[in-house]
Amino acid sequence: MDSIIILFIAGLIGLFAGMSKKPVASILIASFGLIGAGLAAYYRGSYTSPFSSYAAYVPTQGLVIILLCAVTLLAILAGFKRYKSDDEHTGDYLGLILFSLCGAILMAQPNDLMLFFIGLEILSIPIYVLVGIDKGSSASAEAAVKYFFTGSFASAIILFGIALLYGATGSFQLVEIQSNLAIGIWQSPMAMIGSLFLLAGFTFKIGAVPFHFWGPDVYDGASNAVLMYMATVVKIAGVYALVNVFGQVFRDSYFFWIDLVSLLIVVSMFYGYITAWKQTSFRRLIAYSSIANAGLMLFALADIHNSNLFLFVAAYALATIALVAVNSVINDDSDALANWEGIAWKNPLIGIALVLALFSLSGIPPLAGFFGKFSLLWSAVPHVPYTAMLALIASVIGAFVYLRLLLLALKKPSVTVRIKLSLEQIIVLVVTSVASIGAIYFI
Amino acid sequence: MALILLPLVFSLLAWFVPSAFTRLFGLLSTGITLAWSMVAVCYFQPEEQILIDFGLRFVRFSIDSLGFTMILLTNAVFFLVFLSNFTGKLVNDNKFAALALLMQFGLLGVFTTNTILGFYIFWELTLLPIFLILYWFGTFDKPRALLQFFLYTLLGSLAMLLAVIGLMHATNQQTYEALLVADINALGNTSIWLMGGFLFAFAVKIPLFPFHTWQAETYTKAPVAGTMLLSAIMLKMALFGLLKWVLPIFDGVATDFWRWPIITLGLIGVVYGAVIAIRQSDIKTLFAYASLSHLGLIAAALMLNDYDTNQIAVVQIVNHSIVSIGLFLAAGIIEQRLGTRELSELGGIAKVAPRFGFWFAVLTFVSLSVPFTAGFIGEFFLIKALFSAHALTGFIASTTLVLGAIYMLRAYQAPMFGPSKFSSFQDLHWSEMTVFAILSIAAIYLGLAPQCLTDFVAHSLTQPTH
Amino acid sequence: MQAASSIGTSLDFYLFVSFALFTIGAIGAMTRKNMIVLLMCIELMLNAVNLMLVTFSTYYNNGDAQIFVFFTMVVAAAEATVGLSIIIMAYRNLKSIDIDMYNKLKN
Amino acid sequence: MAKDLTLLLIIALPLIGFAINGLFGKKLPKTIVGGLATAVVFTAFLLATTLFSGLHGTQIVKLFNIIDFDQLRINASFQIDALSIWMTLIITGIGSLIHLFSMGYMSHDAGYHKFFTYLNLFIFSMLLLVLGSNYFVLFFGWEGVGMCSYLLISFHYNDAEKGLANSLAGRKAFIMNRIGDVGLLLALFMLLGQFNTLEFLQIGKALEANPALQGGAMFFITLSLFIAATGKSAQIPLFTWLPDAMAGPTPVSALIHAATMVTAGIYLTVRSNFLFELAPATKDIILYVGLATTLVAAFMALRQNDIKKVLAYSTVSQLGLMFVALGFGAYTVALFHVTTHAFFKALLFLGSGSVIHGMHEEQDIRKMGGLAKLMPITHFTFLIGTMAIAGIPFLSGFFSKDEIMAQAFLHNPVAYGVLVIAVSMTAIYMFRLYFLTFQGQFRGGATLQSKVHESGLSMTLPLIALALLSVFGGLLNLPGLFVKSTAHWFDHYLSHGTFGLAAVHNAHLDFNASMGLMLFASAMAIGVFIWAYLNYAKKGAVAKTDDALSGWEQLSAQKLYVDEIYNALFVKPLLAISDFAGKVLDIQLLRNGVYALADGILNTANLTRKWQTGFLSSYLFWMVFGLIIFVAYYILKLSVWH
Repeated sequence: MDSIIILFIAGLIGLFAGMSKKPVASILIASFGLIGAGLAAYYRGSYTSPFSSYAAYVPTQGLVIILLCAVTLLAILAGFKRYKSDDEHTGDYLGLILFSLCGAILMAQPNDLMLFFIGLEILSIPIYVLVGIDKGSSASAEAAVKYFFTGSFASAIILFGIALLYGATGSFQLVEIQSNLAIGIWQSPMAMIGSLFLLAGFTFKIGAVPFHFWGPDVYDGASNAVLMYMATVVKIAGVYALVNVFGQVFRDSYFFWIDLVSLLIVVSMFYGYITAWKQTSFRRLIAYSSIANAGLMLFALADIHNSNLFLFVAAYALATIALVAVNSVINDDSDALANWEGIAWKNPLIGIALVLALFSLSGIPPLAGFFGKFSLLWSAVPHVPYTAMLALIASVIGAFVYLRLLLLALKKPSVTVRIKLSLEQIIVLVVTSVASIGAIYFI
Repeated sequence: MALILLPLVFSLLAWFVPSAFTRLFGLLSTGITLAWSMVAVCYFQPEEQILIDFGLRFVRFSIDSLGFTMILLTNAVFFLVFLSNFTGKLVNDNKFAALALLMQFGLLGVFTTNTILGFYIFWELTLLPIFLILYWFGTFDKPRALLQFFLYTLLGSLAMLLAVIGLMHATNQQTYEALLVADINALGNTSIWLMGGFLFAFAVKIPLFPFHTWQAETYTKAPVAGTMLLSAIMLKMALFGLLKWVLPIFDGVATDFWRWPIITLGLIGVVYGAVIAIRQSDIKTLFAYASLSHLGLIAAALMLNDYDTNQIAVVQIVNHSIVSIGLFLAAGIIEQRLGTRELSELGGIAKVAPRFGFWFAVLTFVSLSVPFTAGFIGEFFLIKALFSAHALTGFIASTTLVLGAIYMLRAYQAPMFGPSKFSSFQDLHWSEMTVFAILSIAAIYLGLAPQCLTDFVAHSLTQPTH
Repeated sequence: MQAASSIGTSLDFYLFVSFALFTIGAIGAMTRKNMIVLLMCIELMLNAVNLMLVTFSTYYNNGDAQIFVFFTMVVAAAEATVGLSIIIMAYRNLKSIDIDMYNKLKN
Repeated sequence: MAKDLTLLLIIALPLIGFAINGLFGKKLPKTIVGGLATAVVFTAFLLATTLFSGLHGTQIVKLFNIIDFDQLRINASFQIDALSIWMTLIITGIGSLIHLFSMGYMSHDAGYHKFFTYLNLFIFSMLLLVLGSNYFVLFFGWEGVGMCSYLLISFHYNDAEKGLANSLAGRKAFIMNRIGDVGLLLALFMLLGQFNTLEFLQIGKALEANPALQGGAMFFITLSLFIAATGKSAQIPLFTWLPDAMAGPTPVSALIHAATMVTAGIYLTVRSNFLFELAPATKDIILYVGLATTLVAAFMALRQNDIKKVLAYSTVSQLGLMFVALGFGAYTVALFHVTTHAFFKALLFLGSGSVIHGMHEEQDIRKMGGLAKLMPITHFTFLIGTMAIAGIPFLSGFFSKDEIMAQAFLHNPVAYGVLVIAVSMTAIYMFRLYFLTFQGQFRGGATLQSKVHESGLSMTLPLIALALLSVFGGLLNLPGLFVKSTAHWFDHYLSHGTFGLAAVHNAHLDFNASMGLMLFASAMAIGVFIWAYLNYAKKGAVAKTDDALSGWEQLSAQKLYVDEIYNALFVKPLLAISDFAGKVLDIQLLRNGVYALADGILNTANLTRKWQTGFLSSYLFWMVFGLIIFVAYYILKLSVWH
């Protein structure tokens, strides 16, 4: 709860600080806000919070909040160059991001569908704006339109699902719903279809097949700075919400929906990776890879009792941010993969960060990506062995995609022009690299 | 302990070494590691077992005599690789040094880890550096072949990952000792599937017959050092895994199920590789197929999982490392001096470079497994084991003697004998000569007294129950 | 969860209506090209859900569903504002509010 | 000196020579190199004689064990008995003579020290072969001599015009030997399977213990042993390498391809006599193969014009003769012929070497003639050798051959008939060779004639020594009818000193029969001699040019086209298969198959990305479609459950 408050206040201040046309000031405020929120989440319970009375409504598990804050921090740092470029909007960027982060935290671990829905909307609406924030470009406009309509359509679906569940159980409290379902009501059509509609909504949020369509276009239209936030925080929040809701509420109907989930996993992974192969635009490639990774995240549902999700999402988020950060270093609007040729040679840090990020995404030990994948599969394999098998085959295709990108970046150019990195970019790349190796700690 | 971490430290240092000193650095670092391990082995009782524990959850180390053998082999191989490329420009690149040393670390991990997951992690860890080495220093015109190599092996290792997870779930154990005593046969068909996962990974790595398609192309286009690393030590990971982990653990239902399929594939590889090698025009490709043939034999014999045969198999493993370093070094020398590997364009080198001619000849005979060389002992007993398993398998395996003679003699005579096609051929550099000498001595020593090695490793090989 | 008799057997009727509205909204969203109409369709879907919620809340006669409805309305309003502004921005760029004009980003 | 020490010294000496020459040969002066090489072998010979004199019974000398498993133990150990010592004597004795000869012969060669290094290595391996007390050590030597023979055949590999041919000949020899080795390998495996040991004595004892072991197993074992023998001893079907092996320097041909290595097959058979005795079927096979070989080779020799080729084919033919004897189970007889053959064939080869040396590397007899006056010693010794092999009475060849004929006469009249033909052919081509080379007019042209000279002492001495041996070699095993006391000394020596041979008793003919055979044989030999004299010396007939040949002559000159047939049957198909497997199967099918699979998977991207149409309405439609799928799934589940 405190984290949310801190973030909200920081967001407000940032919003107004933005008017002073001093980007550095607002980024500092935002950063402090994020760090503060993280600390608050970390020391939660060790001090008496003024808002402790609300804690019952917003039970926030520290780790996820810290992850969300950290990822957001990296995202805004990496995107700072972009914010600076039009300084009358810096404040808006940061403010909106922080606000939507509040929503993310709110929705990540709901215990009440009502709050969950509100969190969802708080998360989404600012992003609609962020996607369309540069008013000049038609791509941005199109992305915003598509995201907005599909998004609100999805929230209508979720809402419908919530309503059905309410109809079946007569409550929005997850605990009550669960206890009601536990006595067999989950077999009533309303509950079942309701759960499925809810699942559909989540699938949309994390962008897995068949509700993935917004992904590529929106990622493509949005700017790198926004993409970094969108591709990571939204997914993390969504998948955590999904795991918590299904883990708590629908664990009795596990055998009812698990097959569907496996289906979604397999289809998403194959579709995502295969389609990524033919992409010529970097952001679209990231989009499709994120579809596949969304499929992988769904493995968290296979074992509802202990879903080792954290490592995987963290690894995924860090690697993605590293990649997009590098892409924003290249910084041209055509966003063609061709620009990646030989980029690793233009700056050793970029090279190292890329190698680590891409190998991590393809799940090669001893990098974070491997341990994430391993811990996911570790709990999943006993329940859905064949899905796991197919997923691994798919991830070979994925490795194909990432390695192609890597080879492109490693190709030795005839003439190398050094790229200068700004401070915050260096920070981001260093942090991501160190983190992807540091995962060894979890062995 | 530092034995294992040493290469890692060196590989990190290597990034900061100025390229003028890189070659010396590489030589020194590998030399130090080798010396250290040699000293260590002197203080090492074959029957003892050193346990090393960092308090990590999934990775622990334990060095037994087999592990020590492989450590020595690894360090020796890396030292020789650096030494043999001393004149090449490759070792002047500190990227290469760093990656190679990192790979050495990974290999040492594979050979010493005590947990099944650790085995997998280090197994994969070696893949990363070799991939970069091949990409940066190889002559892959289009990334396709390289990707094929990488993804083929990746597919294999992912199958292994699945098997590892399955195994850990099925037995609730992860350490070697615990897995040994765990009752795998109770799992029935599951155990067959699990072993299948491992075997697939190994079959790609060794490689066995239908999964070898990456080999020839990769070997041919890789830099000589890379080829040496691949064939001399990296493929041995698979044989080691078979010998140390899979066969003892899955001894019983699963092994009985897979025995004949694998032996069949191995023998197909033996004949197939040899037959193809006969007509190869590129000397490196030829050696690649030869290696396919040799390793098929070892794999097939290992599947018998017979106590004595396993000991001999270790001899043959070492021997194959010796041979492959030597032969690929020879190929590399020819390529470096003359810029071509086509047998048809070569000839009469022995006349202008007598020393090279002599040492190449020695290595050729070692690989022909003539008497007084390790290969003679190895092949004799491996084929004997296959023969006693079934007369036909023994017969098929023994054809490698004839076929081997055909392609090896061609590979030697075509470039070395006949009218000289080249006016000048710079004879061996001292470093290359040292390498050849070391290799030959090792091969002959093992050929005369294999007992010392077999006795040494015998302690860590488990007597099969059946 | 005791069933209140006030609404009784006609529960199915209300539910049917809201299902129908939801479906109509969905179909409209799929078929219509005009963004404004699209927005209205989605609002229609939301309101269908609202109707359903209210129905259930009277069925279980507890109030939190009705509170939820208020929240939904607020959300719907917020979405509408954002949506309309986005539409205007889009119109500035492409001089059209026919969504089929917006297919530059694909494959 | 203790026996075992002596034995080890015998084996070690050549090795030492090899080591020294190999390491420092390049620095040392030639005389020292050659002298050392010769000295070590000769010393070994002397040591061997001491062993020979003090020989009684069988003694095993164990050095160390190569492999020591709980099931299986294999030692590097050696065996002193009549057979092994006798072979040692031949090897070292003739070996030292040939070393001596080489000192002169190779004096102008660049690879002088290398040559002697290889030669010593060969002696070492050969000693291992004959002295080993088990099949494993024997196999060591067996492979070793094969390697040395390869090295020495392709000795002049960088010769300008013949270099490639030489190396190819070496390769052919090595590969064909390897085929035989596979046979030996399999035999060893089967023996291990049967007896779980490779020691000659233990196997023999085991067989004595239960003779029940004979039958199928024995047949296969002995058969594979015989296959090995055909490889080394150049019998049908693996004999074609020996003529090509003449590409090597002449002393090599004398030492390896006449006197010692090629008789390894006979040694192997004699050594395993106790096995062969249990497999009559194999013995018959040996008999017929031997007959065929001796006949075919003799026929091929008739119209060869290369002096060394003639001798090569005659060697093959003589080896065939020995195998005939083995086929009859007359092991001692065969070994007797091995001995005498070693004498006179070494003599002939060295003689031809001397001729070639004198003729400045000219080998074609059509360019020779009338050398008798130019190189008298060579001529005289060569004549003796010719007479010995042709079976002129009271020379060594006469007796040894006669023994074999007698065996044939006893057991198998048909075989006897064939042998008569073969032997007469031998006489014919040998005398043809002799007369064309040494009598008549010199056909090499005046310039060459002026340069022809008699060889130096180091070359003539061995010739003389060998000549003496081939004259008196027959005394070793005189038939019973001359002097009763020393009659069949060699038979007794061997059969009492070698395991298993005592059991094998080979019958002797009665007085009249043997007398008749001898008279017939000698008459035949002399008749041939006279015919050849009249034909070549008096009429001065010369060898026709190749195109003038016709009918059978063509066949003989072209070696019955065996090489061509083998080419068509084995070599070409193998290469074709290799090409097919390499190009089509491996690359087209497997590798490109993998690529095609990968591409197939990845190219589906072209389809899947079409799904992303870019139209919002389609996206919404697919979302609804997804919902419908979900609902359908729900219905499906229900139907599954109920």
